Amino acid sequence: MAEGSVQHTALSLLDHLPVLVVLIPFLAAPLVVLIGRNWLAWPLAFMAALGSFIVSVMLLAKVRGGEVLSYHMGGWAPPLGIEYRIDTANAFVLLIVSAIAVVILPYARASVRVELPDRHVPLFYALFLLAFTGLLGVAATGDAFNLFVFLEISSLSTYVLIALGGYRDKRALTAAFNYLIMGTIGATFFIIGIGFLYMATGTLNMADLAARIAELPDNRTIHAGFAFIVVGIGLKVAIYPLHLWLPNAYTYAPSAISAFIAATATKVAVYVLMRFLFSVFQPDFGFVAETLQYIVMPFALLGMFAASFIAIFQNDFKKMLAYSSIAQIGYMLLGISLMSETGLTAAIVHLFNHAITKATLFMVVGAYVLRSGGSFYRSLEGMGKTMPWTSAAAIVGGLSLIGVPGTAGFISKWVLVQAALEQDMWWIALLVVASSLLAVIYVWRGVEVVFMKQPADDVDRRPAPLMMIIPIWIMAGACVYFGLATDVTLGAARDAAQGLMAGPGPLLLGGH
Amino acid sequence: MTEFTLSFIVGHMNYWLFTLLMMTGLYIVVDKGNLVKKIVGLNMFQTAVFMLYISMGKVTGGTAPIFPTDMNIDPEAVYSNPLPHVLILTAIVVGIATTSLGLALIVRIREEYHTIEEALIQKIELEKATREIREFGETMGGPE
Amino acid sequence: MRHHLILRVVTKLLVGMIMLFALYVQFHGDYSPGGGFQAGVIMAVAFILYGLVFSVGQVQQVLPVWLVHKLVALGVLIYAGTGVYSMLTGYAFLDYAALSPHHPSHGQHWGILLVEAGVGITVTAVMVAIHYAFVGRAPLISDEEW
Amino acid sequence: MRSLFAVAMLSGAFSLLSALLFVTLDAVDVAFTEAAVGAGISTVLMLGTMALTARFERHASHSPALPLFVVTLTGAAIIYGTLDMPNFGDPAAPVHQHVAPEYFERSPHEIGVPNVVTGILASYRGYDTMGETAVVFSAGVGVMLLLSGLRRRKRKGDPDEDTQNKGGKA
Repeated sequence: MAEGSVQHTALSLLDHLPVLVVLIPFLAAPLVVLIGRNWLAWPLAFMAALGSFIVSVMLLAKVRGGEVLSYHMGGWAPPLGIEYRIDTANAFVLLIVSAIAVVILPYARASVRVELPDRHVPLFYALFLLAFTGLLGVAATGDAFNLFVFLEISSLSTYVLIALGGYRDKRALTAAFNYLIMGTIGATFFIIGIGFLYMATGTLNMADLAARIAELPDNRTIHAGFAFIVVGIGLKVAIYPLHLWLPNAYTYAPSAISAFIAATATKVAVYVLMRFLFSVFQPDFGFVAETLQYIVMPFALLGMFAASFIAIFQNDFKKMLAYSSIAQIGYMLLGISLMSETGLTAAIVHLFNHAITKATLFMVVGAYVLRSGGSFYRSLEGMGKTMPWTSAAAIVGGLSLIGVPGTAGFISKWVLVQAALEQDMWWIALLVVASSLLAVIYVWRGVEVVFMKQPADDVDRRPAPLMMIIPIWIMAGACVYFGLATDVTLGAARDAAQGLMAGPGPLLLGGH
Repeated sequence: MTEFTLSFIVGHMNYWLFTLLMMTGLYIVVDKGNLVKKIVGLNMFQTAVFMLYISMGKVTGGTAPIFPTDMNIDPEAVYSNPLPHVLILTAIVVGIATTSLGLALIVRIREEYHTIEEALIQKIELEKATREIREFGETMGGPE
Repeated sequence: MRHHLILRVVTKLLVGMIMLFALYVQFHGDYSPGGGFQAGVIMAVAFILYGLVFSVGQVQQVLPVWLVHKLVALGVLIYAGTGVYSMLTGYAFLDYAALSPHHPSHGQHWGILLVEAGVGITVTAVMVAIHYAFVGRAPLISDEEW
Repeated sequence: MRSLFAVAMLSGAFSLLSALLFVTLDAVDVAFTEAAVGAGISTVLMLGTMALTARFERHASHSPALPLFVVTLTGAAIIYGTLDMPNFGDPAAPVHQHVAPEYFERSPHEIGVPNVVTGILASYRGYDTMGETAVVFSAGVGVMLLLSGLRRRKRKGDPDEDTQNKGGKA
């Protein structure tokens, strides 16, 4: 430890946890490129993801008691410098993202080997790590502009990762291009919004912003800034009418990438939306409440039904899952728009539950694609017989998607219904149940194809490789486990919701 | 409510002009079918946003935020706000990164589709989708 | 462009000047406008110009593709590595005071120099890599479209 | 404007003009970057893309109603937001009252670098700049991934053909 004449207390490793969670994969990405060896790329990426995961578990354990960690980049106290601010809400999101990455990487190893040429392997993992880093950085940061920078790290790498699906189907390229255009418009809207807030307040730190916005309730610049931030992030979230980039991007991306972004990217965007709605702006502001009530809620409901309907009529398993994702985002937004602690708890717990559910299902489809060459229902006929283990996981994931008791999906819907009933909005509770019935239909279609049909004669009858089945079953197991043992997820989600509802904390100048 | 005095209008004209420029860029992105033009529009949209940022940092009578080299700072000197400059430097870099990626994607799209017109690409994709539905569709009632 | 004698001579003269200017922008960024990013772009322009007028093959003798790939990563690592160093010495991430604990503002100087160097290396390498990637593609364009 | 060549040139000119505007707004660093990037690199890239794709725009025949609606709505929202903005150049604006003055006060003795922009960019907000480097890095890696390997070889049936179809025909 360096002892200087200038007073300075040395930080211990524990103090560095908030930045370490992002830094580990951040460092691993250039290392993978620098080393450039195919066989080393995967172990490095996996170790980095595992490191982040361990750190995020420690972080969550640390902040569960309601403590808020503040880490000052470069030693500069906010609002001058950039701050990482960890409370239960983002510790939980960090945990979701890193856990998904840890499980998906072994799966990716098996699927990338088949889907991509060998010479691309190191760069692929570098980009995967960058996308992962970006998502973690977005979740951890307490600075509005820094959020934009990390959002762009993850977006840019995600565009390329999706375009790599072009080796299987050229439509991945146009899907990536459309996502690039829409994502960049969204990001630009977001900086317009940040610019407006900055103009009205003179600061970029979220906690500082919140304190200053509270003093300016009727400022039209802030109102417009709010609108731009919501629309900009809404494009990333894929709120129903802004979802156009999503179906093709999920469908044509490489299998591991579909699973990863479906489980994490939109979830992190939902978190950002929550952070801005509740921590930067406060719901007791008239304009925030009105936006939630008259804009977000109707579109959430519309999305739940419209996207589910479209999902029913798909012929492609992956596209069906993509549309179902849009519908599920509707549930999260619905929870947010109820503006109550229970509603927010439902949204956060659904973040987690839907992430593991969709990760399971997309990994299952990826395993199917590996053997059948396509994700059309026709080419998946009879997979239940040739790939029994994988298909059993599909059943678990499907049940969780519907929200059958005993699975993770049930918990979030149950809390959501409770939240609606709390406010005597029984019609919303009914709509949630009704849209779950639509989920029954589209999941049943998939199950019917996989189990009720005979496999074609020329089909590859080998089961999926073990490297795929294990991650799939870890996720499927999680769907069941977290459907029965709810204290961890529900507890963390409730703490996170309480933290968010309590509004922004004071500016922490004394932290590290 | 705001009073539209002359000083208000003159003082806000810059924002409105940049808004006009921004919307021109956005219109090109949304309306034009040529992929290269979309990227150009995106650039224009972003550059106009940068102008908006930079213009909010300007102080009347101020100069560029660079101290004299000997660091003898004149306490009377007025400097423009450096923070928007810093943000926009970052944003420009992000912008060029996006542009280069978009152009690389266009090159790949052109190689696969032999066109960079959105309308033609959509036509090709529609044909492909129709072919697929003919081949893979109707799983439900199809022959076993 | 084998026959453009003037172009070739002028390029040979210019490339050195451009590189020199890039270095000036890189290391004078503390005092005047400029810094790692601008310097990186200018440095890359020197290589790109040489490649356009002569041939990519000739540039790649100086700056082979594999080296560019390594440099792309190296710059990021220099930047992040500076931060990691300050963490290891007990300071916050990217706290340049760690580079000179007894005189923090000297540390700041060193730190800024280091990270700007990292930015410069990555930007140069990325721009050159993008140029290589574009040039390495065989045009599929049909004649009637030109 | 059907000729994409002209479009690329004009967009370069646009960048150059905006760089001039940035100079008049005291943002010399930004002007430098915009000139190098907008008028330099991105024009070169655009020309490079055209060499590999097409030089002319084909046809455009669809109703501009929806784009116009979107654009008007967005523009209206921005104009609405500007109504409460301070006048251009107003020294009493919030942006000049909070945070920014502190940089001027503290940076001479904390950083000691004459260019305040560099000081903030590399130190106070150095983490953003690290992120920015990562963005450039990911764009570089992305372009390498997308455009690596000669396409020409593939035409004559090279080993890549296999990987191309490995995933099946979906």
